[in-house]
Amino acid sequence: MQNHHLGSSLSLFTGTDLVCFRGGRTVFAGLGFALSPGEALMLRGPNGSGKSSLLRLMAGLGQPLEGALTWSDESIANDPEAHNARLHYIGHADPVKPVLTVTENLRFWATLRPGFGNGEDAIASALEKLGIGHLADVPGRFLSAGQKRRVNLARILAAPASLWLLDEPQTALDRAAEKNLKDAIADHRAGGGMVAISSHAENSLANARELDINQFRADSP
Amino acid sequence: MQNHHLGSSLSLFTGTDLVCFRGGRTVFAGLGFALSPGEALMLRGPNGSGKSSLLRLMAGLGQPLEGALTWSDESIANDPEAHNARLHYIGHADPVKPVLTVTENLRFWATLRPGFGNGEDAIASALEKLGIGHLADVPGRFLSAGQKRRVNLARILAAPASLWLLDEPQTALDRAAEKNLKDAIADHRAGGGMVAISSHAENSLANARELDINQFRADSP
Amino acid sequence: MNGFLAIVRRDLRLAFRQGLDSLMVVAFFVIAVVLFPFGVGPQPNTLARIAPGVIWVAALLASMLSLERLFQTDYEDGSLELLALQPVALEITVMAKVTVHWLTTGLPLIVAAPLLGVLMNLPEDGYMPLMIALTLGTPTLSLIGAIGAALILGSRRGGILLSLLVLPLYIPVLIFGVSAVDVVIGGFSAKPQLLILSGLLVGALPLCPWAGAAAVRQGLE
Amino acid sequence: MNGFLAIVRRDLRLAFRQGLDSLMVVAFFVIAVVLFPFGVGPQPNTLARIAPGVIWVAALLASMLSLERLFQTDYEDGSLELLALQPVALEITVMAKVTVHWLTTGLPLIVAAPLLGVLMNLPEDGYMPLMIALTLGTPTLSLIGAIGAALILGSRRGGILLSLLVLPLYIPVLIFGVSAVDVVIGGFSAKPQLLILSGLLVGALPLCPWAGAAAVRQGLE
Amino acid sequence: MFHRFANPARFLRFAAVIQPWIAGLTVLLFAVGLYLGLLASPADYQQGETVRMMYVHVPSAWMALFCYTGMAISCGVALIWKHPLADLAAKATAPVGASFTFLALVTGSLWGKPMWGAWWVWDARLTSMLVLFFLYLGYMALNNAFDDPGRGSKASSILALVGFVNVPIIKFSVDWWNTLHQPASVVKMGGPAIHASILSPLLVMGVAFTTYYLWVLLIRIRREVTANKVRALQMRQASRGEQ
Ligand code: HEM
Ligand SMILES: Nc1ncnc2c1ncn2[C@@H]1O[C@H](COP(=O)(O)OP(=O)(O)OP(=O)(O)O)[C@@H](O)[C@H]1O
Ligand SMILES: Nc1ncnc2c1ncn2[C@@H]1O[C@H](COP(=O)(O)OP(=O)(O)OP(=O)(O)O)[C@@H](O)[C@H]1O
Ligand SMILES: [Mg+2]
Ligand SMILES: [Mg+2]
Repeated sequence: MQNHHLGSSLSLFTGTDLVCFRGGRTVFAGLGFALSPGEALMLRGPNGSGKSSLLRLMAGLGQPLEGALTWSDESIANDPEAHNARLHYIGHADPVKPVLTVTENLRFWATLRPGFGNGEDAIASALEKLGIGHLADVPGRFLSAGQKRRVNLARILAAPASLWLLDEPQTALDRAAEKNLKDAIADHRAGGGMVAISSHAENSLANARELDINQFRADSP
Repeated sequence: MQNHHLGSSLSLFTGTDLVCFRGGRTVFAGLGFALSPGEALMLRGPNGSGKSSLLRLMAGLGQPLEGALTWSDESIANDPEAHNARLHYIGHADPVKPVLTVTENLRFWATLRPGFGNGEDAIASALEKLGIGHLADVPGRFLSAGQKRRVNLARILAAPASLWLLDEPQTALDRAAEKNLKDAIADHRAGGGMVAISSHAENSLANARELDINQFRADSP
Repeated sequence: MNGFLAIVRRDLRLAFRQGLDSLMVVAFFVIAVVLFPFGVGPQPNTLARIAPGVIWVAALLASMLSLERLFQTDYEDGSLELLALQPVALEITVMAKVTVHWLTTGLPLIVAAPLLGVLMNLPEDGYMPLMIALTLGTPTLSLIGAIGAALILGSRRGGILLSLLVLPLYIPVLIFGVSAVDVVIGGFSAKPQLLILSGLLVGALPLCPWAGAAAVRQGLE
Repeated sequence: MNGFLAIVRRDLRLAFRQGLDSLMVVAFFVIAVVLFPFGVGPQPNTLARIAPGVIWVAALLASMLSLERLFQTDYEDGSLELLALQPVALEITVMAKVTVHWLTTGLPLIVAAPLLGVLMNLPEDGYMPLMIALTLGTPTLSLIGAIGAALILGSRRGGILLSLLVLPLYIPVLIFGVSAVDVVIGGFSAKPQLLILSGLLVGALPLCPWAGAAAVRQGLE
Repeated sequence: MFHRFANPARFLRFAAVIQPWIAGLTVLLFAVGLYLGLLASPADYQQGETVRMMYVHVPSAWMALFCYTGMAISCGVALIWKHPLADLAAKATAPVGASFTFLALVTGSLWGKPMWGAWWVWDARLTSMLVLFFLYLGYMALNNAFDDPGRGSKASSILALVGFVNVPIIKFSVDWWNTLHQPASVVKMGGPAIHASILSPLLVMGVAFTTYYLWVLLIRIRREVTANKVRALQMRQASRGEQ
């Protein structure tokens, strides 16, 4: 049970002995992970096991009841804004404003990131990479579920960040888009980026570490 | 293009020459389908092609711009309540009230159906079939995304209806629950039921007819 | 009738489980009335002069504010879509929801009104006609409000849009409701005013569920 | 500062694209004030007597009603979560939203107030202090309201709960706002009242974004 | 020391022991206080028998303020140190405090009719007391407004802290604005300024109200702890059988 999966001390982003308390119950306890540049972590577990909850802790949305999350050996809670600057998060919802065009939506999020400047090209190429270049000037309200998801994914391609936290990112995607996503993740890792991803899909990413959250259930019989 | 897929005139539920207009554009045109007892129709197509829109038309939520939907050769718009009595619809959302227990949630929906009477057994066995018998007395607010989806699926097992319209029903389900769903569909078809289902998954149902909506794009280049 | 009772029972159960719903409406009613002495100054005779008007305006606002959620929560979690797909006429569903709204807000307002009369120095003769007028007027408010609540479904703005739709339609009830109290305080009979209030109610009773159902239907398309 | 401006620019653009937002607030303001002559009767001197109070109460209600959506839409579509995960302090984000709220509702209310003064027979001396008091008071309303709007995120009830939280805290602004007008009409100087209103604003300016950010943070957990 | 009773189980044991004692004490104090107040003390030469309203009004007004202060402190502790009992204490205090506030308002206005000739006047003390009542209601409504009870207690804690600005306003309203209401004569700088024959029943009633509050608090916390256990059971049920 107290299987910490501690990586080498070279790991950049680590969690130790995490306890997650949510909705009045302990979801998991004693959970640990470690991520180094270029690595991917796949979160596995049945419905309600706490995949989404773990990703939110990693993002700093909420604090663990116990345990520590560190980046280069410093707690991420010490400087939340610095942590924010180095991560991208994809949750269950797709924040696409219906009255803004796809480009306007992306531009807003990109201008909040450090070192974005005037990267119109970055936006256009992110859209191309996800196969929605033709939607650039379409207002968000005309998009279907899968198209919105693609816009949300384009957001994280438009401005760089070293840690990607993806919660079931392939939801609503068709097969072409799923392929695009896989390619983008591979590119990101090749450039030294890190990914933590939750998924129910059978197939995995290449060379990904797997973390079965069910092992850390607090109330397992 | 004007490929109507018209089934035999014995088909119970048919659509002919359907045109769907949504969000200011024609999503598909000239679409037709036919379903006979025991049959399944898989809707295929990339994101934004109109799978959800077609299922909503089949349910009677909205009218097609042109074309006819008929049940035993009578238009479904003639008697919407009769149409409602013979269908079950699963959309993107899971209507589970947080303050009611799972059984209370299901019982409410079941009492609105004709011929339900006092089918407490039907509810219990529906829960069992989806592997959530242990949740019967748990309030909805304690459920995770996947558990809510299972409750929603149990709803359509608790009171019979001959036509199931399922919009990406496997969303958020883990593999065990996906298996339960497949079994339930097979049972339903064996009893003479019909299913129309949209899905991005690669594998299909046994002996299902496939309908590629992308063929009917109105603005295809 | 069966469907009507099932929906009424469910909605009442929801209201009681969520607790305090009616209490909150009454609290708003009291706060809104109490704001006036702050605004107008505490001279007892000014207060007495405007008491019936202020109490009625506060009742209007309280009823309106609570209307916003009449269909909203069911709309958001997909229940409303599903209710429209049951073999129960949508008019009946709307009527059931209006009934529950009146039971959980109109009735408590009537009970709380005498207390506010004390706070506002209402002359003694005024209590009786105030109560009768509220009893006849508040159901009309719930009925009219249901149309507004259905019209705003899916719009990006809630309360404020609703108020624009509904308040102008409330004005007749306000005028005759206040005048019923004023004439009795002035020493006359309020019979004509109360007859008109009854007339408004009888007129709204068949019209509003019908219009409300039409509005819900277009909101779901 | 960069982040602040980017958010202000986006929210203003959203407000203008969605159109009519400010117009609706003004319309509510007018309707709420107009209800009173119906309720109280049109005698000019009664109206003049209660004019400042009624105008202020209507301004409070208009500001409160529009507050409900301050964070709500961003919360629902996941934007708020994402805003909290940007390298911009959440206090700044809250301050930006409050600024836009004031620009789109407080400012139009101030512009519309003289018109309502005419409708309500406000004595001529009252216009000047009314405008100044509104200018000092409405930003405080937006600031205080932001806390309430953040606290109700994810709750089962919207407007009515918000009103219960926020209206009691609005009372000081109301008291001194009205009294500023009344004393000038009575022939005295409104300096003390206006000083207190400024004091409230200066106190709220640092406190409210901070408390609002804390409330948003716990709402996202 | 601080964490000695943090463990709900230990707290329950402790509460079970002292609850009967507190109950007995409360009954005793009320008996003495009411005897002194209603029978043994003189009527006021100005106000006559109506002065006896004071023995209910003043302690309940004190308790209204005391409960809110206690609630705000608990909320602060709950937010900063995430102390589970602090949350329960705040939640259990709110309805009690609201009832005391309501009692103070009702007895005050019953007293006001003979004294000021009106049930209700809009002066600073009465008004800010009414605002306090609304704050209690707001706290309870917010606490209840969420599907997830943890969310409710956090949100309402923030509200309770923001609303605390009202407490000093109530306390000092009589000094800052000239109002109809009596200025402080018991709890003030330089000692009490009223006669002992009135003061002693008043103080006994004050203590009686306080022990009554503690009694109710214990009952409510115990019930809340039990409810949490039930909830945890349901929760465990929700996550069972998913291996
Ligand atoms: C609804 C109306 C009233 C309200 C809301 C109210 C409120 C309060 C409050 C909050 C206190 C506690 C103040 C503190 O702890 O410093 C208090 C104390 C007191 N009230 Fe009232 N009051 C009301 C009516 C009256 C009336 C009509 C009288 C009698 C003329 C009265 C006499 C007193 C006295 C003698 C005290 C004790 C003051 C002291 O020694 O500290 N009150 N009241
Ligand atoms: N919004 C919420 N409020 C309170 N508790 C929640 C909430 N969401 C989830 N929980 C609790 O946390 C547990 C873990 O939920 P989480 O969403 O992290 O699971 P998951 O592994 O992502 O499941 P799924 O595969 O269904 O998405 C749930 O079992 C539930 O008890
Ligand atoms: N709520 C809506 N309002 C207006 N137009 C819409 C709405 N939803 C979808 N559309 C339009 O209808 C088209 C078809 O959307 P639909 O949701 O039916 O696609 P889908 O095949 O279900 O896609 P997905 O695989 O992404 O779920 C979209 O391309 C869009 O233009
Ligand atoms: Mg999840
Ligand atoms: Mg779809």
